[in-house]
Amino acid sequence: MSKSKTKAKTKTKRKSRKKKFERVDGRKADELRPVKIETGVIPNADGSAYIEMGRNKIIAGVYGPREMHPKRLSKPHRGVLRVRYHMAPFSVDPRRSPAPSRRDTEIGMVMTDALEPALFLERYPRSVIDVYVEIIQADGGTRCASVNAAAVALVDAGIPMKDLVASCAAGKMEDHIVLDLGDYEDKKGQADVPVAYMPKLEEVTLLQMDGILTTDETVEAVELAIEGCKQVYEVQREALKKKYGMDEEDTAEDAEESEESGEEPAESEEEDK
Amino acid sequence: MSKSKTKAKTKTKRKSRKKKFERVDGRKADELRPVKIETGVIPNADGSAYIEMGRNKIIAGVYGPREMHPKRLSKPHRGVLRVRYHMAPFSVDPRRSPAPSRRDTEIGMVMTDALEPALFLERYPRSVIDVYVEIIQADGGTRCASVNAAAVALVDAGIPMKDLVASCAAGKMEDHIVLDLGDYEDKKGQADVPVAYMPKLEEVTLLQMDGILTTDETVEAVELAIEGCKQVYEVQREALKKKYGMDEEDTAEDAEESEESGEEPAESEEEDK
Amino acid sequence: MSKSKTKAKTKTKRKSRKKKFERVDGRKADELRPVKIETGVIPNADGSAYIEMGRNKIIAGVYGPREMHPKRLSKPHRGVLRVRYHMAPFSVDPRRSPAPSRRDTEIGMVMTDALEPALFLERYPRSVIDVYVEIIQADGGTRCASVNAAAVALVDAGIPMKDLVASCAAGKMEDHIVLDLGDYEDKKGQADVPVAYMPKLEEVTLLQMDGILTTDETVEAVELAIEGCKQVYEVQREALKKKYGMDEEDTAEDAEESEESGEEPAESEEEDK
Amino acid sequence: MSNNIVSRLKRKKIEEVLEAGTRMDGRDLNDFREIEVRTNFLEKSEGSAEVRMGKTHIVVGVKAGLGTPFDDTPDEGVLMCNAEYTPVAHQTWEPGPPPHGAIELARVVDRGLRSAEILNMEDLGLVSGEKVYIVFVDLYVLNWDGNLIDACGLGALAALKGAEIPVFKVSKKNEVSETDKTQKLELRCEPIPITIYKIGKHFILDATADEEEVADGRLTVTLDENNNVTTLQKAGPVGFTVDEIKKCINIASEKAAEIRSQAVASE
Amino acid sequence: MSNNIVSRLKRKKIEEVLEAGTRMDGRDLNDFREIEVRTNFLEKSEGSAEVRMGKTHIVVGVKAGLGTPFDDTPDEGVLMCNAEYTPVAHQTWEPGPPPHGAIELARVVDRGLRSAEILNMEDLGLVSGEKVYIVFVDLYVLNWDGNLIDACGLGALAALKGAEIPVFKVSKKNEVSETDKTQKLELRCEPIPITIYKIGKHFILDATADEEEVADGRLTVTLDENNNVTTLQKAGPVGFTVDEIKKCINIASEKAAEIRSQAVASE
Amino acid sequence: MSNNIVSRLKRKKIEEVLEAGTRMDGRDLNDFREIEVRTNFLEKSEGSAEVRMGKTHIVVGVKAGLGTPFDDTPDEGVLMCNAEYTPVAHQTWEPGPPPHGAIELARVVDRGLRSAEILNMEDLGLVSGEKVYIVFVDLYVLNWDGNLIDACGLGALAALKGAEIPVFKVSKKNEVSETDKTQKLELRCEPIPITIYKIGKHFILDATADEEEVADGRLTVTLDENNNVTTLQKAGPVGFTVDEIKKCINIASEKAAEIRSQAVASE
Repeated sequence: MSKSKTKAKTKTKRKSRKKKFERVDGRKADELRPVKIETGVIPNADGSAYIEMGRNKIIAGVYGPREMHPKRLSKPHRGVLRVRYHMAPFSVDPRRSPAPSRRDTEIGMVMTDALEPALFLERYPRSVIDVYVEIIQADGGTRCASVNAAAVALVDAGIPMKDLVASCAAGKMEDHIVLDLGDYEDKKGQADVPVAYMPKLEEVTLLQMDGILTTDETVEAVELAIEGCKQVYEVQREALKKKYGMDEEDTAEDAEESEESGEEPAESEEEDK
Repeated sequence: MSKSKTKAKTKTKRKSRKKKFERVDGRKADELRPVKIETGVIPNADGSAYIEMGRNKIIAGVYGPREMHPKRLSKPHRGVLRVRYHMAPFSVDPRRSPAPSRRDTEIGMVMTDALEPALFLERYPRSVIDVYVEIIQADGGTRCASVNAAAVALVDAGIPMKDLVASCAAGKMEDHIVLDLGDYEDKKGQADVPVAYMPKLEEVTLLQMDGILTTDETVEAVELAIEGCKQVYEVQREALKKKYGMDEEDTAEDAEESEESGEEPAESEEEDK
Repeated sequence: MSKSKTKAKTKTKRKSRKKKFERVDGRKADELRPVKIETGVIPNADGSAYIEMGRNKIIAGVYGPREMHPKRLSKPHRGVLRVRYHMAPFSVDPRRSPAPSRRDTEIGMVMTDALEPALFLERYPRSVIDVYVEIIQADGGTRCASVNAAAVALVDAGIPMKDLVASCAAGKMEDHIVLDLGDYEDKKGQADVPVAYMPKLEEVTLLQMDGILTTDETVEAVELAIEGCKQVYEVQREALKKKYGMDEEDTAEDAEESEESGEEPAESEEEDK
Repeated sequence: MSNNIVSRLKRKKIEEVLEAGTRMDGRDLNDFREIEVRTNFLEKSEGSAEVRMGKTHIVVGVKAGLGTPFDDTPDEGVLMCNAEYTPVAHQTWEPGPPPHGAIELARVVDRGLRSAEILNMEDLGLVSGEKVYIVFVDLYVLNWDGNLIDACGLGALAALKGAEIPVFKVSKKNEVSETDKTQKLELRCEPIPITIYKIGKHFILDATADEEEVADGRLTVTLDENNNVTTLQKAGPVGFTVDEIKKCINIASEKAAEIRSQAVASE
Repeated sequence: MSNNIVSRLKRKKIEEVLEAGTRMDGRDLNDFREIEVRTNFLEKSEGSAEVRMGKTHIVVGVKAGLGTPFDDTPDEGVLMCNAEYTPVAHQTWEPGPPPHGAIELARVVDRGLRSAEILNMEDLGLVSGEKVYIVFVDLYVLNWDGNLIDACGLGALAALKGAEIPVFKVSKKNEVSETDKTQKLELRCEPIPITIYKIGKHFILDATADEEEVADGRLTVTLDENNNVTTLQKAGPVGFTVDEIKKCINIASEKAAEIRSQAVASE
Repeated sequence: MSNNIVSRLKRKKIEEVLEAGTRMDGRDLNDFREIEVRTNFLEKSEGSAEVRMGKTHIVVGVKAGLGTPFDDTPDEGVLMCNAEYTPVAHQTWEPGPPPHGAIELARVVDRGLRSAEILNMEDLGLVSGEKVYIVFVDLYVLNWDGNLIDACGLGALAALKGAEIPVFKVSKKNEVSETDKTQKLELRCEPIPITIYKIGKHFILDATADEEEVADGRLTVTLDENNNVTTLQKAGPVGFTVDEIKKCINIASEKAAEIRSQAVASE
C-alpha cells in the first residue's frame, strides 16, 4: 500500500504551483462564468425559464398552483412545493440512465428548501406548485443554475414571491477560494460550496459543502458565493424586465405583511396528516 | 472498417440465387403456413382460443366486459379494450425474462387498435374488455397469429362484433414479395408487413412495416397480406362453426345499425378524464 | 462428466466418520444453541423482542392492531396479520442487497401462518397487526429464531394469545437426527426441518423441510424439533416473566372460550372482497 | 381461507359432503382428478410438459443455457424455478409482479427439485468460477382450478425427464463453444409433491379452487421414488397435530408412488 | 380519440374547418407548421439536434460509447433509441416510468432508423463478441403540441448526421483504447417519417395536440431519399381502406422529400 | 415542519421552554442525550457499531468485498453508504423503497466520509480497471427519535474505525485471491457530523423526534479532528443569515471535538 506516497507528492506539486495561480478559462477568482437567462421558453408551462451558466444548459418549467395528485400528499392549510431535478441522458459524459439517481432526489430536496422560503405557500391550501428542471447539458454547478432558472420560472408563472432566489457556488482550488467552479475546475477543486440567497431578505436558503476547508475558509466561501448570488440576481432581474417591461420589485410583495395576512385563523384548523 | 465489403458481396450472392427461388419449407410465394384454431381452451375465461400458425403456439383469453380497476382508467360513455401481449420465457431461444419489454408494450398497443374497430365499445360504459395473449412458442408473425386468436376468443366470449379481424403478414425475401414469413425466413427477409383486416368491412386495422420496400412493393405486400387474411378468415370461421354449429355471420351484427343505436344521447354527457 | 465420482467418495468418507460423531460446537444431538430473549427493545413499537439464538441476532417489533393501509386489503370481519421478514445487508456474508428476495417473501408467509393460529384475529375487524422482523446477524435457523422473537413481541404488545408459539428446527447431519443446526453445520447437513409449535394446544403451526429423509426420519425430526420448541418456550416465558413479573399463562386466554365470544353473529355478515 | 357469507355457505356445503365421505364432484377424499401429461410438445425449449389435472392446466418449459456460477459453488451448474400466474388463468389474476402465491409455488417446486438433488450440479459445471449450465424451469399457469403445487411439481419432473440440453465443448484454454450435439439431462431421482388439504377434520387431495378457498390449510409432502421425503411445506392459518402430520405423510407416500407410475412412467 | 363533450365540440369545429379545406390555424391540410432545426448545439453529446415544429419542441442527443454486442450479432454495433416525455412538456405529463406513448415513439423512430440500415452496424463492431460501439439516440420532448414522431424522427436524423464519435484503437491483443480522434458517423440513408392523421374522411399532416386529440387514427410512413418505405405504423381505433393506404403513402412520399431537402440539407 | 393544531401546540410548548433556556427533557440547548456506542459486536460484518442517542437507536454494518472500479477512477476502491428506515423503527415508516429522508441521510453521511477522504481510495485498488475493494457502509435505523444524521455519522466512523477487512493477494497475472489474513482499515481522519436545529430564533442540538417535527430547519456541519469542515447540509424551508451560519459552525466545531473524544476515543 505504497501508492499514498504518490498522492502526497502530487499535493506538494500542487502547492508549488500556487504562485502562478490562474483559472483555466482566464477568469478572476471572484468572476462568474457567463450567465444568460430567458423566460417563457415552454409554451405549455405556466411559467418557464432557460439558463446558460457556463456550459450548463437548463430548462425549468412551473405548473401550478394546481390540484394535487395523489390527494393524500396535499395539506389542508397550505400548498406544497415539489421540485424535480432531472438530467437528460446526454447531458453528461458518459451517457447516464434516465432513471432518477439518489443524487437527483437529494438535489430536488435541497432545491425545494431553497425556493420555498420565497413563496407564500399558505395561500394555496390543498394545492401543489410543481417545478420541473431538466438539465440539457451539465457543467459544474447544475444545482445553482437550476435554482436560478426555477426562481425566474416561478415569477414567470405569476406566483407572488417574497424575494427572488439567486444561487451560485464558491469553492477552493489550488488553495484559493474562488467563485463559481466550472467542471474542468471541479476535478481539481478542493471544496465546493453551493449557496442560494434571497438578496433582499439577506438569507441563505441553500447551503451545502463537500471538500476540506477550515472554518474560516468556509465562511469566506459562503460570503464570496453570496457576492456571486448578487451578480446572478441582476441577470435574473434583467431577464424579467425584458419580458415584463418592469422591475421584478413590482411583482414581489412585502414579505412580512403577506405572511400575516396569509395566516389562518386558529378556529379553522384541522389535522393534516 | 473494411467489413462492409463482405456484406456487399453477400448481397450479390443473394441476388444470383434469385432465379432458383424457393422457400425453406417448400411453400409457394402466396401460401400460408398451416393454421389451426381451437376455441374454448381456457375454462375460466369468458372466451378463449388457441392458434397454431406455423410453429407459433398461442393462447388468447378474454375477460369481460367487466368493471374496470383502477376506476380512473374507465370511461363514462364507452368501454375500454385492453390487450396484453406476453411471451412465455421458454417461447423463444434463448430464454427471455418474463418482464414485459418495450416491444411487448408496442404490440399490445397495435393489437388493441387492430381489434377495437370491430367492437361496439360504446355499449359498455365504465367497463373493460381484457384480452390476454400468451405466446407459448414463437415463430415469425406472433402478432398476426395473436390477433387471429384474440378475434376468435372475443366471439367465443359472446361479444358482438361488426366483423371478424383476420391477420397475416407479407414480406420480401430474396427480392420476392411473399406471404407469411416464418422465423427461418425472417432472418434473411428484407421486409415484413404485418396486416390485420376486417374482411366484410374491407378495412385494414393493423399495419406495420420494417425493412426496405419501394412504394409499389409496399402496396403489393399489403395486398398480398390481405389475401392471406382472407384465407385465415376461413379458418377462423371454421373454428367457430365447429364450436357453435353455425356461421359467425349470425353472431356478427350489422355495423352501421348498431353504431347508431349505441350512440349516447347528447344530454347525458359528462366529461371523461 | 467424471466429477460425480469425487462426490461419491466424499459420501463414503462421511459415513466412515459416523462412529465418531460429534458436533462442531460440542453440543449433544438434542441440545439447543444458547438462546437469549429480551423484551421491549424498540421504544416506538407497541411490542418488541430481541433474540440471540446461536449467532442469530434478530429484532421483532409489533405495531397494531391498527387501521390498515391500503384499506382494500383489510377484512370486514377480522383482522389481518402481516409478517415481514427482512435481512440487514450486513447480516450475511457476502453482503446482500436490501431489496426483498423471493426467499424473504416465502418466510414472511410461513411465519404469518405460524403465528396466526395463536391470535384472536376475529376481534379486530378491518385492522392489521404488523410484525416486522429484522435479521441483524444470520446464523442457521433464522426463521425459527424470528418466530420466537415475534411471538414474545406480540405478548409484549399486549395482544391476547391462545398460546405462545415456540420454534426450533431439527435436521440430519452425518446420518444423525439432531436439534437446531447452526450454519457451520448447515453446510454439511443432509436435511433441515424447521418447526413452530404451540405447546399448550399441541399443534405444529410451521413445518417445512428440505433435504432427504425417510418417512420415519421425518417424523423423528419433527418430534425432536418439538422437544426443542418446548425448551425454547421456557426461555420465552422467562423473558416475559422478567419483564411483567408474572407468568405468561396469566395473559394467555383460554382459546376455546374466546373463540366463541369472538364469533360474529351471522346477520351482520357482509362480503369481504 | 375467507370469511364472507358466500364463502361460508360454500364451506358448509363442502363439509357436509365430506362428512358423507365424498366430494362435490363425486370423488373420494384421496382421489385425484384425471391427469393428462404431454411432454416435449415445444420445439424451442430443451424440455417441456403440459399437465391437465381436471380444469387446472399448466405448462412447464425447461431452457438450458450458459451462465456464471454462484460465488460459493464455482463448479456447480444452476437450477432455477420461476412461476407465472398468467392473467388468462383466472378472473382475479392480474398482470404485474408475481403475487405471493406464485412466489411460494416456485419456491416449493424449486426446493422439491433441489433438495432431492435431482440433477448432479457438478456435472453441469464447465469452467470453474466462470461458465456453467443454467437450467431454467418455468412454470406457466394457464387455467387455475386448484392444486397448483402438485400439477407444477409433476410437470417440472416430466419436462426435466424429457429434456435434451445442448452439449458445450470446453477447449484447453477454457473457451466454451456450442456443438451440434444434445444430451439427455440425467435425473438422479423422481420427486413428486402431494398436497393434503385440511378442511375441518377432513383431509383431501387434489383440491379444486372452491375447496382450496374454504380449506383451513395444507401440507405438501414431496417424495422420491425411494419413498424419501425431500420437501415439506405447511401453509394456512391452522395447526397440525403430530398425528395429523404422520397421517399426511402416509397419504402422500402412497399417492406419490401411484402418480409417479401413472404419469411419468419411463418409456 | 376521446368522447367527452368538450372534445366532441372541438372535433365538430375542426371537422367543419377541414370540410372547407383548411385548418384551425389556417394551414392547408398537407402543410407543416414552420420547422426549425438546430444541430450540434451541445458539447457533451457526440451529436445533437433541436427541432421546433410550431410549438412542439424536442431535443435529440446522440451518445456513443463502448459496450458489449448482442449474442446473435457479435460483430455488430448497437443502436438504441429512447424517448422521454419530460413532465415540463405538458400539464398532464408526470414524472415516472415512460408512458405507452413514449414507448411507441421510441420504437417507431428506432425501427425507422434500423430498418433503413442507417448505420453500417458491422463498421461499429470492434472486438467480436466483446466490444462494440453503442450509439444511443435519446429523444427528449420539452413541449408537446402534436406530431412527435415526425419531429423526433427528423431530429434523430439531423443529430446522427452531425455526430462525430470517438475513434477507438484495437490492439493486436484485442485491447480497446480511446484515441484523441473523432470521426463522422457515416449514414447510409436519410429516412424521414411522415405521419398522416385521419379525421373523419380527411387526412392532414403535422397535427397539433388538439387535432391529435380528436383524430380517429394515424399512419406513419418513413421513407428514405430513394423514396423507399422503411417503416409503417398505423395507430388508432379505426380501419384504413387499401385506397386510403395508397393515398397516405403518396402524400408521405412527396412530403418526406420536401422536408429532407429543407431541414437536413447537407452542408 | 407541519401545520396542524397538535403540531402547533407542540411547537408553542417547545418554544416556551426554549425561551427559558432549556428543553422539554431538561437538557440545555447544546446538550446531547446520553450516547452509547458499541463496536464490533457483529461477527459477519467486517466492522460494526451500534449507537444509542437517547431513544434513537441505529446499527451500522461495514462489509468489504471485491468489485469493479468506476470508469473514471480505475485505480481506486469504492466506498458506498446506504441507509435503511426499517419499518420497526417508527409507526409511520413502511416497508418499500427508501423514502426521501433515508436517501438524504445516506447521502449526507456518505459525502461526510468521502469529502473528508477518510479512506485512501488508491490503497483500495487491486487490479487497475478490473478489481478493487468495495466498502459498504449500511446505516440501519432501529428506533427513530430524531437526529439520525449525527447518530449515523458517528456510527459509521466507529464501525469503519474498528473494521478489519480481508487481505487479497494479486498474482503477477493479475489474478485476485483471498487470503486468511485481515487488516485494519486505515482511516485518514475522523469526521463527526453535528446538526443544529433552528426553532424560531433558537438553535438546539440533538433534537428529539418531537423537536424535529416542529423545527424550521437544520444545518449539519461535519468536522474532522483538525477542525476542518468537510460537509455542510442545510435543510428545511427557512433561510439562515450569515451570522447564523457562523454561529452554527462554531457550535458544531466545539461539539464535534467533544463527541469525538467521548465516543470514538482510540484504544
